[in-house]
Amino acid sequence: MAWDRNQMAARAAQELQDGWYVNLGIGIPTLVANYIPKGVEVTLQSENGMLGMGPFPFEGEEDADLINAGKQTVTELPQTAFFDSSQSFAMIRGGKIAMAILGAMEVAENGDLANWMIPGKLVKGMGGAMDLVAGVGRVVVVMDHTNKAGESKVLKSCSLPLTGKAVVDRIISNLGVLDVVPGGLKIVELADGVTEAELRAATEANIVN
Amino acid sequence: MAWDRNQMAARAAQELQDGWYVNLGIGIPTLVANYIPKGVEVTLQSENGMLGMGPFPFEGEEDADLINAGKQTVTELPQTAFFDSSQSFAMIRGGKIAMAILGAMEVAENGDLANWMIPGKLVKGMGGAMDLVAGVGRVVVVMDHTNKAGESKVLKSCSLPLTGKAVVDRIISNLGVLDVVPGGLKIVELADGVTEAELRAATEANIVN
Amino acid sequence: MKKVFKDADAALDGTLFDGMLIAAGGFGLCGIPELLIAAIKKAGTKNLTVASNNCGVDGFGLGQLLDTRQIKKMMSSYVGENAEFMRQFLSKELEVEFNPQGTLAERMRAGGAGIPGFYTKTGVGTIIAEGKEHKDFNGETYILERGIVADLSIVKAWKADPSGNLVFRKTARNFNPPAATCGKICVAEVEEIVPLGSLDPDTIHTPGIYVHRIIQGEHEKRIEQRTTRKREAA
Amino acid sequence: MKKVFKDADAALDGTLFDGMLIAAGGFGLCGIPELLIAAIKKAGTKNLTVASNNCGVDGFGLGQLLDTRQIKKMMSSYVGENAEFMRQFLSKELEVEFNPQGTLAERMRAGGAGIPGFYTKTGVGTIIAEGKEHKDFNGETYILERGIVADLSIVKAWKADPSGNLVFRKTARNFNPPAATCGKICVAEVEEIVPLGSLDPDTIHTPGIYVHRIIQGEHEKRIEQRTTRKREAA
Repeated sequence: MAWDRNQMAARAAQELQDGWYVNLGIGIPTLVANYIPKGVEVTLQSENGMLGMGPFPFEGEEDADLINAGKQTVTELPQTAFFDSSQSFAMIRGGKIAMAILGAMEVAENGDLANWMIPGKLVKGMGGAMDLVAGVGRVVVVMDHTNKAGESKVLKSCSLPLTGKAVVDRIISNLGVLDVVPGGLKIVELADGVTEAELRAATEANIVN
Repeated sequence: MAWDRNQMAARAAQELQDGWYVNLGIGIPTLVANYIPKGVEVTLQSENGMLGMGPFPFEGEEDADLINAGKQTVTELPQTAFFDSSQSFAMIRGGKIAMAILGAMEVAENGDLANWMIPGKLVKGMGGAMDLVAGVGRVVVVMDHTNKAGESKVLKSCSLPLTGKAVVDRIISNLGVLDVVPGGLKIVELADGVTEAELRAATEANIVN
Repeated sequence: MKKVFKDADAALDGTLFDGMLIAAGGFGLCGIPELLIAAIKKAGTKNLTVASNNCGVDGFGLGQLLDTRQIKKMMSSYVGENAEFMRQFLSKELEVEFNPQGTLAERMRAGGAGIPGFYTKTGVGTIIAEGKEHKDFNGETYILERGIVADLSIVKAWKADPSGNLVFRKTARNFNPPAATCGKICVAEVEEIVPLGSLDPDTIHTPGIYVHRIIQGEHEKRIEQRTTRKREAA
Repeated sequence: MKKVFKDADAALDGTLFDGMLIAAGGFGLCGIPELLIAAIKKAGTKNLTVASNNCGVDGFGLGQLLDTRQIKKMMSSYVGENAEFMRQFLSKELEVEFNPQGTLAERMRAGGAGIPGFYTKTGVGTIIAEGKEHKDFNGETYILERGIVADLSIVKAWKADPSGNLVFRKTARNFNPPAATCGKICVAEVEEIVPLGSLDPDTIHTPGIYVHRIIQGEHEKRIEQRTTRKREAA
């Protein structure tokens, strides 16, 4: 037993606080928008140049001029504002976004994050990920705890090229929730039906008490 | 005989070319707008955040939200665009303004310009003058050739704190027009009724042939 | 997420402390946050450093905070439309850091954009460059200027919606957008708060993310230099 | 001062040369200068370096200039929605300089704003920082990034007036305004040229000073990821 994609997204949504401006990455982080708690008002930023991102359009109402950072058609909301990409990253770099929720290939116990390239494989680029992890107030990573080979993705140090150094604050994986603290990671929560032993066994990084 | 303020402004207006974006300083440079040649379309920039500055408003039509860099009420034109001050100086610093026409206290033969402070006297600040002389394509100075004591303001080197180093391209004074060239100043034109000897006598800077 | 406050005193509550750095929008008396300045006067906060292009006039705008001796230092490009300013400046009671106007605007924009320093040609070879790092790019010399991050930004806009999106009017925009970005907290005063959804999202000058508190109020909007022309007879 | 040209070929006439640096607006296929890209293909200009967030798709947008091998180097943040791109990239026929997206946008803005270099935290401790100057500000480390000045900017806007003032629509704004500022010459293609005076001067995104030539044309405006939701039954 462990959390599935939707449960991870739902758990990540608990991180959100009322009034926050938030950037959600591609993949599981996108699903977080479906689980924003009642009474919590969150404004989603899309780094191509939009605050107040709404849901996908109804069929037939797609607008080629209205897309998100994943290039998907979206809609606007009553509070929406559009701006150019230099302004968009000015607010990201300037610390105006309270939180980014992102996927990861690897996270290290010191908060290093790798999520953009695998040497020798197809490199498509970092997009806005390096700017986000360098600039936003809090970085939460949502990912599977292990790769398809069963190897830990929560490491003593990343083997892949970094997206950012010491940037991750919290990891939400299928096995539970861990915080980056001095000396390593601290278990905050175990996923449903996961034991601490299981989580520790799947984690290469140092876990502190 | 020499040029008066309006004749200097009219001569400075001859510097303007069709399609140019231009910034006019306070004083005589402001008068240049009255002498723009027919068929020459020039767009005036006001560094507080306006392109396409129009004339003063009719009495009773002043708008507190519509002023120029001299804090005078002005009007807009059909091509007017407003922007913020960081954008305004981005275009100045970025070399998008073809020419600035400015007043001066002193100009040196290497193009140094002093027009913002007299040590020991009231210092009000440089406003946008340093940005303009550093950024615009061409700097034309319009000023009296000598001060009230009859001393030359066109010097070997400036005695006053500089606004910009080696920034002036052309001087239009009551006595004539001089260009900053390698080695000193070159006489381009004499004002009506002014002899070259008179101009030379009023000029401390080296004049080259 | 309640950004709308009932008045300037309420909107500034908890944001003020002695010795703080405040960035203020406005150019001359155009687009200045009149109501917030008056409320800071009332609050009596002392030893302020104020980054603002100008410092108001006697008894209006930031000039009011000179009368009460609340300002320790100005970061400005042009000052002294103001007898009390000049008295304090000449007697060295008031410290002034002169910044070229574009450098000041860019320093605010940079501070808000997470840029701690940038290079500019402005001021090279002048007293402004003294003590600053010089660096050559492509054979030309530039100086390093620093981003400004203020404890508080106070700005004045034309309209806001309740989410803090701001729209400015004509040249009253001036320093307000860069100032809004560089404050850890930004309070905006506006002429009208309009319902959510009534601003065109393509025409918002300052997105709500920058604006933490908003008030609506009456503005005097004093004109500093009333210049006019005569209508030609018909 | 005639800025309006009859078509893309005419608007680019005299601006193109082999080995030049072109800055292009657009994000994905949204807000890309379709017509100008097609005209550059037709012109056959070679050895181009193109600064653009992405590189189109096979046969559309900048992807067209890959088919003809006109591009030598891309400066981008995200590429490879495009089989031909990947083929050329992997075979080292095409050079790619990866830039973090915000760094790329800011480099364009800086180049247009007379700022040859600025410091950013983005990329510190990653391969992006290798070989770049590092500098500490207030105890944190930043890297120096350079402004981009392009030989030519190509952008796509929604509306223009004949003086070159541009208005963009929704997220099609993206990289277009910073790209417009960083070109020595900027050519804009728009959906509609409106009469002078019909744009509200408070709502202009790119003032005409940045824009040297304009064309009006039909745009395909292809959608890259058509995502929708179903209407709930009433």
